[in-house]
Order: sequence, then C-alpha cells, then structure tokens
Amino acid sequence: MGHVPLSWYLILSVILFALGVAGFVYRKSVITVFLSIELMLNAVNLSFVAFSYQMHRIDGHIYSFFVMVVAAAEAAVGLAIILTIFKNRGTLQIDEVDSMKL
Amino acid sequence: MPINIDVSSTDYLRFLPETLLTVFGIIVMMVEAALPAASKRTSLGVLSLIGIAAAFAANIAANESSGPAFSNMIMVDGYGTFFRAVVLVVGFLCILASLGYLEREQSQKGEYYALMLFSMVGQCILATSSDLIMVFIGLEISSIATYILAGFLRDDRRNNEAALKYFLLGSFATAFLLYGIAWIYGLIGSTNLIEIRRALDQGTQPGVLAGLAAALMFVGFAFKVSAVPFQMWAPDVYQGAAAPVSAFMSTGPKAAAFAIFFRVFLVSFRPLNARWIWLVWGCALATMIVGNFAALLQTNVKRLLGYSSIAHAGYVLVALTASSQVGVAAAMFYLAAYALMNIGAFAVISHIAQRHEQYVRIEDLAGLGRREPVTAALLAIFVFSLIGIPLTGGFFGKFYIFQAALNSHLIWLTVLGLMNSGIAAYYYLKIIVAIYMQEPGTATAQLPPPSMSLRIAIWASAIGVLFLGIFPGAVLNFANFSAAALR
Amino acid sequence: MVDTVLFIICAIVAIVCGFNVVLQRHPISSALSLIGVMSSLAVLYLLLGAEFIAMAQMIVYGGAVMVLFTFVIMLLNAGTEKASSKSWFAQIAGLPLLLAFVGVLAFLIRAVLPPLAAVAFGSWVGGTAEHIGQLLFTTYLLPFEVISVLILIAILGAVALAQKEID
Amino acid sequence: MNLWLIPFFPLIGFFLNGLLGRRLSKPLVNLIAVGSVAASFVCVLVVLSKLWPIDNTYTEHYFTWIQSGFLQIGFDQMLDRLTAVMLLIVTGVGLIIHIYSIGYMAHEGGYYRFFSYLNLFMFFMLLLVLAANLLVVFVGWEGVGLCSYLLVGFYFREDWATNAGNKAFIVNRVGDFGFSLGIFLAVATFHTLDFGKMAAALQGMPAEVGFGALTLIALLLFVGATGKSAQIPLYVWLPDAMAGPTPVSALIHAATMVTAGVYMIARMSFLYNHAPAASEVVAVIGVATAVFAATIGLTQNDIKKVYAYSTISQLGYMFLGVGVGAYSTGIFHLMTHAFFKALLFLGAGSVIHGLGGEQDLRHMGGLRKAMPITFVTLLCGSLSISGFPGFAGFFSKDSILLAAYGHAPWMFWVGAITAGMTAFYVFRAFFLAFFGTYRGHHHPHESPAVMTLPLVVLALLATFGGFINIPEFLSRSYPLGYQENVGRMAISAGFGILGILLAYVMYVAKPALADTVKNAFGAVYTLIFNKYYIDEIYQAAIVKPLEGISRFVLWHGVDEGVIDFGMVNGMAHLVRGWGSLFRRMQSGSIRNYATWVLAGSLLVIFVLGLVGGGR
Amino acid sequence: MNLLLATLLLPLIGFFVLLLTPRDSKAPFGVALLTTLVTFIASLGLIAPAAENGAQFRSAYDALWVDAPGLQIHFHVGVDGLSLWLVLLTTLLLPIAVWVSQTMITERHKSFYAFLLLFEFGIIGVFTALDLFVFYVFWEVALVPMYLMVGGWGGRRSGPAAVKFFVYTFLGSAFMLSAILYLRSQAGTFDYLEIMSRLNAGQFVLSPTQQLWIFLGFFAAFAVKVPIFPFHTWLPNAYTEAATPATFVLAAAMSKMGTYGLIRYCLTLTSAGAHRCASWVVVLAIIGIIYGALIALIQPNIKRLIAYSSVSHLGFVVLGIFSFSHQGADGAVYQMIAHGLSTGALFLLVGYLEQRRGSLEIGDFGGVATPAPGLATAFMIALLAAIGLPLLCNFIGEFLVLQGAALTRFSWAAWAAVGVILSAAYMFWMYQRTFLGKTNERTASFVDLSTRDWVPLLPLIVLMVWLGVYTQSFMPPITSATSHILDQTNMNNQYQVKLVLPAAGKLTELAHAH
Repeated sequence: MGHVPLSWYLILSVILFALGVAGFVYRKSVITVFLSIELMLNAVNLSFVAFSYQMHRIDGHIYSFFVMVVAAAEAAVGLAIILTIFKNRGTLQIDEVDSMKL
Repeated sequence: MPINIDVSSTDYLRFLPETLLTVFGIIVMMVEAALPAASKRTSLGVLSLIGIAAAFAANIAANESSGPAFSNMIMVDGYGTFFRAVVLVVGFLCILASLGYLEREQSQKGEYYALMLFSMVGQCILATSSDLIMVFIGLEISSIATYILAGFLRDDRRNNEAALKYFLLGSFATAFLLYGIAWIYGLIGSTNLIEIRRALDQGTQPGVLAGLAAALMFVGFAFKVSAVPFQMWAPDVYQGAAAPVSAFMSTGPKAAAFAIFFRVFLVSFRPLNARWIWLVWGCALATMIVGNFAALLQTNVKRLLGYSSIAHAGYVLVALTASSQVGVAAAMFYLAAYALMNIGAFAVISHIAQRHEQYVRIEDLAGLGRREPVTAALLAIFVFSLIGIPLTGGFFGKFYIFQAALNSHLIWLTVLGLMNSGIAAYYYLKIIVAIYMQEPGTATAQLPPPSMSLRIAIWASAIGVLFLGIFPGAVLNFANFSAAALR
Repeated sequence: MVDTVLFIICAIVAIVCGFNVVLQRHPISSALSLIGVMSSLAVLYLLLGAEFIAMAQMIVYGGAVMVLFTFVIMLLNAGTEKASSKSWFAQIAGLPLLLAFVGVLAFLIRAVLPPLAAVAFGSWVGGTAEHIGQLLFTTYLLPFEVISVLILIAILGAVALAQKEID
Repeated sequence: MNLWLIPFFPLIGFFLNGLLGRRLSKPLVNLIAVGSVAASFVCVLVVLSKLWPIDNTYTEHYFTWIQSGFLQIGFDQMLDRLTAVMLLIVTGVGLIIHIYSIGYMAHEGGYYRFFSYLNLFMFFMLLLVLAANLLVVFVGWEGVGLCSYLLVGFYFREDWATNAGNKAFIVNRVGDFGFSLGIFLAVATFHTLDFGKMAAALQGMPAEVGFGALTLIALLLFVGATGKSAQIPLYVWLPDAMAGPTPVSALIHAATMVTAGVYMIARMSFLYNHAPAASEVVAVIGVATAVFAATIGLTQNDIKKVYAYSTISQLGYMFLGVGVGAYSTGIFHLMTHAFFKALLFLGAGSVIHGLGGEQDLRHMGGLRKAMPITFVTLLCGSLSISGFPGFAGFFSKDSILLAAYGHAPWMFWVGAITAGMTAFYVFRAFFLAFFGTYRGHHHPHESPAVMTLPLVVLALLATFGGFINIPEFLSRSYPLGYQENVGRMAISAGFGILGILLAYVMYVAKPALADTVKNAFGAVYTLIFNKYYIDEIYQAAIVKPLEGISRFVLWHGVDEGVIDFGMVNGMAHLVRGWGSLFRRMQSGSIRNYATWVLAGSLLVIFVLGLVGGGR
Repeated sequence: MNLLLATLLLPLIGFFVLLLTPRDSKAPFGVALLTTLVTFIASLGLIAPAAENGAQFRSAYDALWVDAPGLQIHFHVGVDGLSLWLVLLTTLLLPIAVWVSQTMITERHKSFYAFLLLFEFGIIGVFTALDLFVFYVFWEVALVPMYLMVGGWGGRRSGPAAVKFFVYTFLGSAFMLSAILYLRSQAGTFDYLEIMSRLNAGQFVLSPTQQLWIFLGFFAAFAVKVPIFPFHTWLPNAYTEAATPATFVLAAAMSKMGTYGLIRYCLTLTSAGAHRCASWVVVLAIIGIIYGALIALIQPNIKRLIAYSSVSHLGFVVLGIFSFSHQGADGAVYQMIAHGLSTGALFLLVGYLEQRRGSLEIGDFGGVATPAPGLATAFMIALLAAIGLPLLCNFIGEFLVLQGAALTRFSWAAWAAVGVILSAAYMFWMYQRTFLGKTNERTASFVDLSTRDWVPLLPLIVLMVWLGVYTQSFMPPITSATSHILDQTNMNNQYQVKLVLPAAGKLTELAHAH
C-alpha cells in the first residue's frame, strides 16, 4: 500500500473532464465557457500522462505537449473571436449569441 | 531508446503537397506585406491558386511513390491521394469564388488566402494521416483555420456568431475526440492506426473499453461531419459565415473528416464492427431524416443548404454502415460529387446574395431564370444533382452508396434512405420553383453580372458535376482501387 | 504514503478548483480557479514522472495561456454573468447527463479496466526534457514541424480578427 | 361479288358531303346523298339477283381486323335470306326517305351536314346487317347509335335537341354495356365470334336447362337489344329522339335502326334456341313493352310522340315474336312496320312541314282538304298499323299473335288488347289531325311532290306489303312457329276495328266525350300522360344520386378530402411536423447544442461500450 | 449508324444546338422542329426490323458505359414490338408539340423547346432501355424537363402542381431504385436481358417473397406515373395547370412510361410478385376506371375533365396487363398508343379553345360549334375515339383489354365496362355544354381552326382511324412481344386462368354426353 492506484488518476481525469463539460453547459459567460474547454483539455492531458506512466512510455507526454500547444493556439484564436463578438454586440453573455436558429 | 530516424527524400515527396501549401501560404502573406497599400489584392488569390495547382501536381507525384512517411505518421495511398485531390479542388474553387466576393465586401486580405491554404494543409494531413496524433493535429489545423474564416468578416454580426459557435462547439467536440485518443493510447499503447487494428484483432483489451474509446472518437468525428445528434452547429454556422466560406466548410473539411472517419473506423476499429455498425446505421438514418425534414421549412437558402449538408452526411454514413470496399469507394465518389455541387450552389448564392448578403432567402431567387438564364441553369444543375437526378454526380454517388448498402444487405436503410431523398426533393424544388416559375423579385432585378472568377468556379463545378454523372467510370475506378487501402 | 497524501491533496485541490471554475459567476474567479487546477495537475504530473510536462504545464498553461485569458477578461471588463432563461434544455438535462457520464466512465474504469500499476513517485522518470526532445525530433518530427503551421494560423487569426485593436 | 360495295357507296357519300358539302350546291349535295343510297340499293338488287335464290350463306372475308392470341376477328360480311330481307328494307326504305328529305330539309341550315350524317347512318346500318360476326355487328351497332346521336341533336343550338341526343347515346351505351359483355362471354365460350362457327358449335346440342353460359350470353345481348330497340327498361330515349328532323325519325327511329335488336336476335337464333329461359325473357319484355308503350301512346298530344310510343309498342311485338321462337314473324313485322311506320312518320312530317313546324295535335284539325295526298297515304298507314284486315300490318301482327298463342295464350290476349289500343291512338291522332276544324294559325298547304311521291310509294307498300310472305321466305332458316287460326285472327282484327271505332266516336262524332273520359280517369290519366313518371324516376334514382355521389363523395370527399388532403397532405404534414420539431431543437443556443453533444456522446458510449456485448 | 441510337441521340444533339441559338429569334423553333422531324423520320426506320420479329430486340446497341470493378453498366438499348410503337408515338407527338408551342407558348420559347427535346431524349430512352440502370436514368431524365415545362409555363398555380408532380413521382421512383439495386445485388447485373436469361436458366432464383418486394418497388414508381388509383392526385393538378403543349406530351407520351414499365418489368422480372398482387392491382385499376369517370362527370373545367378521363382510360391499360391474357396484354399496349393519339388530340383542341377564350371553364363556353364548325368536328372525332367508338383506335384497345379481363375473370370485365358507359356520359355532356347550344356574346366571335392549326391534328386523326380499322399494320409486333412476355411470366409462374363459366371445351363435352 502507500501507492496510489493509477485508476484514481483516471477517475480524477474523468471528474475534471466532466467539470469542464459542466462549465460549458452551465456557465453563461463566453469566457468561462472557453475556460471550461481548457479544463477539459487538462483532464485529457492527465489521462495521457497517467497512461504513459502505466506503460512507461513517453508518447503520452508528447501528446500532452501537443495539446498544450494546440490549447495555446486555440486560446489566441478564441479570444480574438470573443473580441470581435464583444465589439459587435457589447456583451459576453453566451445566450445572447443566438440570432441564427431554427 | 534507439534513435534511428532516416528521413529520406521520399518522405518529403510524400509530404510535398502540404509543404507546398504552407510555403505558398507564407509567400502570400509576405507578398501582401510587400504590396503597396492601394494596390489590388486579387493577385494574392491568384498566387494561392498557383500554390494549390502546384500542390495538386505534387499530390499526383506523391501518389506515384506511395507509402508511409515520417515514421508512419502519414501514409500516402490512393485513398489519401483521392481526398487530398478533393480538398485541393475544393480549395481552388472556393478561392475562385471568393475573389469577387471579398472585393465586394472590401475585405480583400492576404490572411484569407493564407488561412485557406493552411486549412487545406490540415485537411490534406487528415486525408493521409496514419497516426492519431496526426489526426488530432490535422483536425486542429483545419478547424482553427476554418473558425477564423467563418468569422473573417469581423464587422458582420452573423460572421462573429458563426465563428464563435463553430469555435466553441468545435473545441468542445475535439476534447471528446482527444479523450478518445487518450483511451486508445492507454489501452493499446500506440496510436498508429495499423497498430491499433493489430492489437484489437488480438483482442487482449476489454472490448467495452475499446468501445468507449471508439465512442469518444466517434463523437469527435461525427461532430465534424455533422451527424445527428452532433449536427446542431452546421446550419447556424453555414448560414452565418460568408457564402464562399460556407462552401468551403461544408465540403473540404467535411470530406477530410469523412476520410479520417472512414479510415479510423474501417481500419483501426474494424474488429469492433459488430459494435458500431448499428450505431452508424441509426446515426445515418437519423442524420438523413433530421437534415431533410428540418430543411423542409427553411426559407433561407444558406441555412437550407446547411441542413441539406447534414442530410448528405447521412448518405455518406450509409456508406460507412456498409463498411465494405464498395462502400468506401461510394463514399469517396459521393464526397467528391457533393463537394462540386455544393460549392457550385453556394457560389451562385454568393453571387445572388449581393453586398452584405442581403438576399439569401429563397424568394430572392425569383425569376433568376429570366434575368440570368445561364447562371440559373447552372444552379439548376447543382440543385438537381443535390436531389439526385441521373446524369449528375449527385445521383451516381447516391446510387453507388445505396448499391453498396444493398450489397451489405442493408435493405431497410436503403429503402428509408431513398425515401428520404425523395422527400428532400421537395425543398430543393423550392429553389427551382423560385428560379423558373416565379416573376423576378427585387433581388434579381438589380443583379450585376457575376465576376469572371466566379463564373469560372461555377462553370467548373457544373462541368465537374455533369462529368461525374455521365462518365463516372474514371473516378469510380480510382476510388474503387484506392478503397482497397482500407482493409 | 507520501504519494497518497500528495495525490489526495492535489486531487482535492484540483476538484475544488474545478468546481469553482464551474460555480463562480465572475470570469476572473473562474480563470484564477483554473490556474489552481493547472498547478495541482502539474504536481500530479511530477508524481507520474513527467518532469517536462509539469514544467510546460506551469509555463505554457499557467503562465502564457491563462495570462492571456486574464488579460482579455480585464480588457473587455467582463462582468458578472446575468441569469438567462434561454437554453432551458441545458439547464434541465445538463446535470443528469453529466452524472450519468461520470458514472458510466467511473464504472468502466473501476470495473472493466484491468488492474493497473500503482503509482510510486520516482519509480519511473521517462519524461525529462531530453527524452521528450529525442522523441520529438525523431518519431514525432512531422507533428512537431506541422504544429508550427498551427501557431502560424493562430497568429494570422489574431491579426485578421483583432487587427483594429492592435493598430 | 363485292358485298362491300353496298355499304361503301353511302360511306363515299358521307365523306364527299361531309368534307366538301359546305362548298357544294344543293343539287349536287342531293345527288351525292341520294345517289349513293340509290347505288347501294342497285347493288343490293344486283347481288341478290346473282345469288338468287340464296339457299346458302354467302360470306366474304376482307381482312383480319383483330388478331390476338386465339382470338381472330375478320372484317367479314355475309349474306343469307335474312340479310337479304334486311338489305332490301334498309336500302329501299332508306332511299325513299332520302328522297323525301330533299323536300323536307330544303329550308334547313346545315343541309349538307344532314345528308352526310344520313349517309353515314346508311353505311353503319348496312355494315350491321351484313356483318358476319358479332363484333362487326357491334361496329354497326355503335355506329348507328352515333348517327342517331348526331341526327337527334341536329338542331344543336337548341337544348332540347342536344339533351335528347345525349340521352339517346348514353342510354344506348347502357345497352351496349350488356351487348359487349355478351360478346366477351361469347368469346370465352365459343372462342370465336363468327356466326357460322358459333352455330356449328351448338349444332346438335340440347337446349340449356336453367341458367348457364348460353342463357347469360343471350340475356346480355338482349340487354343491348333493349337499348337499341327501345324496350323496357331502356326505351326512354326514343320518345325524346323525336327532337330530330322527321325523316330521321322515320328512317332511324322507326324503320331501321331500332329494329336492329330484333334482327340481332333473329341472327343469333341458334343461341336463343339453346337458351329458352332467355327467350322467355325476351318474349315477356316484348309483350310488356308493347302494352306499356301503347298505354302511354293513348294520351300523347305531339303527333310524333304518339308514333314514337307506337314504335316502341310495335317493337315489343317483334320481340314477342322472336321471343317465342317465331323469328320469321318478328322479321315479317319488322318489314311491314318499316313500311307503315316510315309512312306514318313521313306523313306526320308532311303535316308538320305543311303547318310550318307545328307538331301539337291540338293545333291541327281538318287538314284532309288542305293535304289530300297526305291524308290518303296516312290513312293507309294508320289502317295498316291497326291491323285492319288486308293491310300489311294485319298479316304480320297476326302471325306474331298466333305464334304467341302457341307459346302462351296470355301473351296473345295481351297482344290483342294492345292491338286495340294501338288502333285507337293511331286513329285518335289521325282524326285529330285531319277531321274537325282547323285549330292552328299557320296556313296549311300540301307538300311538294318530292315528299308526296315517297308517301305514295310507302302507302302502297304498307297496304300490300303483307302479301310478301316473309315467314315462307325465311322458312329454310326458321320454322314457321305458328298455325293459321281464323278465329284468333278475327279476334285481334276485331280489337283493332273496335279501337278505330272508339277513336271515331270520341274524336269525330262526339268530341266532348274525350274530355269526359279524361276527367273520369283523373289520376290514372295524369299518370299515363306523364309517361308513368319513368323519366323522373330515372332522374331521381340514378342520374341525380350519381352526380351527387360523384361531386360530393368522390370528388370533394374522397379525391380532395381523403386522398389529397388526408393522405398526401397528411403525410406532408406529418413530415413537416417532424421537421418543425427538429427545427425547434435547433434553438440557436450554444449551451443547448453542447448538451446535445453530451447526450449524444452518452448514447454513443452506451451503444458502443455497453450494448455492443462481449467484454 | 445504328438507327435507334440516331433516334435516341438526335434530340440530344438538337438540344445542344438549340442552346447555341439566339434567344429572341425564329431559330430555336426551326431547330426544334427540324430535330423532332428528323428524329421521327429516323424512327420510322425502326419499324421494319422490329416488325419482323416483335419478340426480339432489334436495332440493339450495347456499349460499356461505366466500367469499374464490380460495377459494369452497359448502355444497352433495343426495340421490340412492345417499345416500337411507343417510340414512334413519341417521335410523332414531339414535332406536333413543337409546332403548337409556337403559338400556345407565349414566352421563353427557347427554353421550352430545349426542355421538349431533352424530354424526348429521356422518354425514348425509357422505352428502349434494356438495362435497368439506364432505364432508371432515362426515367428521371424525362421527369426533369417535364417538371420544368409544367411549372415554368402555364397557370398561376403551376409551380405547386409541378412540385407535387415531381415529388410524387420521385418518391415513387425511389422505391423503384431500391428494387433495381436489390435486384442487382441478387442477379449481379443490371442488364435486363442478362437477368432474364439467368432467371430462365435457373442461374439464380428469386423467392416469391423477394419477387413480391421487388415487384412492389417497381410498382410504386409505375403506379404513380400511370397513375393508378389512389396515387393519382398529382395528375389533375399537373394536367390542368400546365401549359397545353406540356399537358399534351405529359398525357400523350409520359403517362405511357408507367404502363410500359409494368408490362416490361413487373410482369417478367417478378412474375410471382405480379401474380400474387394481380387481383389487388386489378381492383385498383377498376376503381380507377369507374372513379375517374365519375369524377370527370362533374368537372367544371375541360382540361381537368380530360385529366380525370385519363385516369379512367389508363385504368384499362393496367387492367389489361394484369389480366395475364394475350388479349389483355395486346389490348393494353394498343390502348397505350390509342390513348396517346386520342388524348393528345383532345388536349391539342383544348389548347385551341384556351387560346381563343382564355379560359377552360365549361361555363364560359357554349355554342362554339356555330362559329367554329371545324374545331367542333375535330373535337368530336377525338372525343369519339376517346370514348371507344368502333373503327377508331381506342375501341380496339378497350375491347381487347376487356376481352382479356373477361377471359380471366368475367366480373372484372363487367365492372370495367361500366367505365365505357360513363365515358360517353361525361364526354358528351361536356361537348354539349361547350360546343352546342346557343352562342353567347363571347363565343360568337370564335375563330375557327386555321390551316396551321389543322396541320398537327391531321396526322393524329388519320392515325386514329388507321389504328381503328386496319390493326394488322400495328398488331403483329405487339402480339409477338406480348406473347413472349406472357410466356416468360407463365414460365416462371404457373398461373391458372380461371373462367367463371364453361368454355368451349366444356360445351363439346356436354354435347358428347347427350
């Protein structure tokens, strides 16, 4: 005993992923919603690293690394998009961005 | 850990199309910086067209020496080559259609063309990738570039909204995909598609967990191809984005996503076939039904085409359900045909819509047949192809898909699918009715003639659609031959 | 023992911060909570022997990305969320679906996943910068090169969409 | 031998007058019209003289008309003694009436049209008579019906004329419905429609007992005959058909076309001999029609209507004759009837012509001085139809009644009483027109020679035609079917004379009596005067309901309501309903969309992970 | 040069040539007329070979069209006695349509002619295709220009009518495509002759259930196209709203596509299915005959009346086909041609009426015969043909159909013959109210038919008489084709023709007994 079962890590990952989803579904500020996506990506990273440990291979780390890069790029683009939204609508309430529907 | 990497020139040749696209993307940006402020930026578009042409040539060359490259990261085979070609043609036509559009909107910028090219890089990678890491990166490159393109006219509220929706939901779905990749990695220890297949064939992993991984990846792919119930974004985004961008989004990224969808599910997850086949069955049916039924009530042409693209995704999913070589070939053919007809339709709409896309309702098409008989006739060809009338690519694709389905004994899916295409005729015909059977409205009355580049795009799409419908043999042969890659 | 304690502490911090991300009504609180999550994850990465990733997590994520976020939040002066009656489907169906999601996945991990190795701190250190670097420039050369296109796109996108604010 | 020439000439006449008549002068039109019939008459004479004494059936095959499977139908014509009689009647009487028409139609518009129709009629009638198989009979059968329609509706600007034309054609179609079914069944039974072959198939077979195929065929064909020959229940068109010009009534609705049913039954005697039940029906319908129509005839005021009902009645006699198996008597009466009824109609036409179109008996009277020739000839005709001994009608009618007595005495009695009624109403009309004082306004005048000459010829035939012994002539094919019986002949003749006397008393001697009688019978009179309200009953029971059902149930109800609105639009609504549901799910809200993605992913995980089975 | 190929491709070539002509000139008319006439002349050459032996496909042309692994599609066309007259009917009708379009179409002539030519290409293809895929392709190719013609020209509500027409038929053909694909998955080829020979040789067998489903698939498409009750509700709208030349080809030529398909494919490929459903189909056909006639009886619009009469007339064709008798089949084919001629002529005349009066409500007419005797006469002739007067074309068809039906089941014929009575009623009633009676102030100035108006009518009238009198010019190829088809049907399915009443054989038995 004394060692933490890997499955705990995985379950933590699941919980964090789910929290990310929850944030996406329940938060009403565009920025928080976007933050929730980052949370989901972090959760996935945790899984990658945990699985890497399991197999003693570092491919998972590479994945995590790439995910971070992607997240950074997404952040740049996403925030730029949010900027344009704010500029045109003067709001960051996600529920008000629904002019196209039905 | 042995370090043996020999990257040969062949590897670079196999990756040449992507490289060329990137290089031209960079050149476009540099040239733009060098251009005097007042000069016209159309030349940038021409430059990117040249880049695409070069990439196309490189694609053919790469196919001559097919095989894996960069330690099995990508796999150049007929299948990949086909989709690369589709993507490149799509990009070419969309840029052609964009030239005049951007001029009209006074948004002629180098970034647009560069982003187009970069997006195509991602799609080409998707078409050829043979490792999930490449899948992820290709998908992101393609998607992020497309998010920006969707919101490219940043002063346009609809563009903003489209970009935001596409971006947030796209990233959300990508997270699922990524989670699926993590699980695959955790279960199998590799993300190489062939390795996954091999491991699953041996069956040492719990099938349930493999199923879970497949399910999460399915969510990601299904989102990208707008399959029910992950289709919600598509109509909103296609409606909101600029028409040439919608044309691009609904064809290029979609074809690429389907390419990898098929590759992953038919190569890697084939051992799980029994698990996912009914899922895809239901998904295909639901996608056809939702797309077609919801489109019945649309009055906005772009939104209508958005729903129609959902429905067409459903047809392609039928081919996936068939999960046979014929099915793959059918899907390839169909996506190529669909790309042409959809780009054509969107291109004509972008012309009719006029400045700031004021005229995108069906009734704005009224009387087009009298005012511009040629444009109208071409639009009619696209619409008939979307309906699936013989002698157009749309028909032959649909025919081939359902034949594949029947060969795999999917009788009910075939019947229901074909019924769906019958119902679909109704909303497409609303366009035809407007063009030919109504008096000209205000929109068509003040229509300036289409620009030369747009005309070329439309004509090329139309000729392509008819060629695929009348002489499907060559493309079909190639598709069939290369579909063998997915075993 | 230390492993367990560390894990539990970090896990609790991560979860609490995660909840905070979801529950806070002001974006800036959510952003700060997210930094908390990331930091505790960095510790967990270290526990799992991923040195490089732990560092990258702090520098890239905690540093660059989150700073960008806070910046934008400040820039836009994003206020507290307003209550909205829209998206009723999300309000109603969200929670049960989430619980089901967590339940199913947790069940699968506990019940179906074959027993995995237990994590012992320092028992395996593969994820040094050297290891990563080697792999990155051999096997993962192509993705590594290609991801530069992504960065390029990000730059382009930021320029294309936010140009006016910049000049 | 070229039998085809016989109908061919009138056909040429039809085409010439029909296509060019408008540009031709009247004499030329006359020449073509009358000439073609005359040529055809000559042709008949030549043919008959060559074939005389016509002991065998002579057949000519021209071309295969229809060939399909086992069924082969030739365009064939044949000639035997029956045909010969018919040919002579049709061409002979036809010629006379054509000549008469020159005078009668002289002042009418559409002169060429009239003659071309008349020629066309001759063509079809001759085709019918000469046909060697049932289908060619049917061609003529329908063709004469068409001509009847065209000629009844000749005054096409008038609604009463076109209504009558439509009625004639449609009622005939109902009959033809039966006729055609008979043909189908005959093909199914005999595999041929040739008279010769059918007869041969039945040769030596016993008569059918009960109700079998043969009876059914015979009855179905008889349904056709009731239509064409105006028998109960399809007689209703004939009185209305008097809307046509009077020569048409004479030719088509008295002398030739309406007798086609009788001819057909005689032609198909081999069949009816094998279907006694059907023959019984024919006889009963015949006798019933005879008496029924005669009662209506008693009360009519329109001179042509009187003759029309008398035609129906006389046709009933003929069917009685052929129904009881005495085919030759039916044909005999057919011939004499052709003479005297044509005469009566032409005489009536002469009266009408002389009075400027007046047809109502109440507006005539005392014409015997103004129109002496018409008076005399019409008297001959009236006596003939009344069965006054010595006149043509006497012989033929009595032969039928004698045959009927041999079959069933009640038929004889009914027939004899009918004869009395016939005599009464014919003479009623005669007396009302020619005796008493003139009650009209137009100045009456005698008709021109071109009209009176035919009257004279027909009067001679009506008077002496009875001496042409048709039963004897046809005895080779048809047994005589009756025995001479002076007593019974006297009875029927007596009824006739009684009728004439009664008419004389009521309309010449004591004119007031008529009204007294009329009032005495009150309700019965009204019933009969209104033709038993049969037209109204048909209208209320068939036509109106059919229209109502078609309009409200089928069109608005089923077609527009159930199928189009209910099923087709209902499906569309269903699809649209689902569509709008899917559309409403598309709420535009990003968070909702994400929730759908979440829900979808759960579903996918369930299906792929848990439902997929296995580990 | 293969004459059939020439007949098929000439309209297509003409179509492309037409596209190059200037819009506002006489040139499109000239090109269209010339093309259709040359096509007609070329199609005359098909008679001789096909008449030699109607059971075989002559002038056949077979070329590999699509060649992909696992999918060979042959462009295989040929003419037998069944398709021969239908092709000729089409090629005859099209020049007429072009001719009358000159005056009856008021705008966008060029497009209309183009669609006519495309339509001709499609429909000739339908009648001659020997490959199920090719058949389907032509089936739809004929539909599209027709849809555009119906919707693009004509009444105010022609658009919705056209859409209904299209969606209805397209939905039907979706089932047919399913059936074709399924058949192919069983037979391994699309080639009709190949499938038949494999079936006959027993190389593959379709179980009765399979046959039933395939039959139903085909039937759905054909039933809508014919149309068979209750799939007919698109027809009155489409016929009435379309411009008259469009109605003309729609009614005269296109309605034969469905019946042709029934007899060509349903009877042979899926004989067991056809036999199993025969009595139902016949019931529907008979309902259609009577129902169409009854509704025609009270129609206030001439065009709609003739439209419903078409439902009735085409019911006869279906009845004939599904009586499985020689007479019925022959009659059905004959009736197809006859209906094409008579209804075609009627619609032409309706067009003339509409030109002169601007309306087709019967109430707006009356007394037309007085100012326009020629028009009235021509109408009467066409009408007489339509109601099946002997010596005119429809009679032969109706007679044989009813005869065939009577041979199979007498009650069928009895019910169907009711339609014959009713046809006289509605036609004559309409004629009376339109042409007869007194003129009113609007009809008094009616202009009679000019020479130009007579030109298209004359060939139709001549043919109506010719087909009615001398059937031997037309019947032999039909008979040999239908007997071949019936042989195949019965070979694959032992079907007893049941007579309700004793046949001749029984009579002779009776005779011997005594």
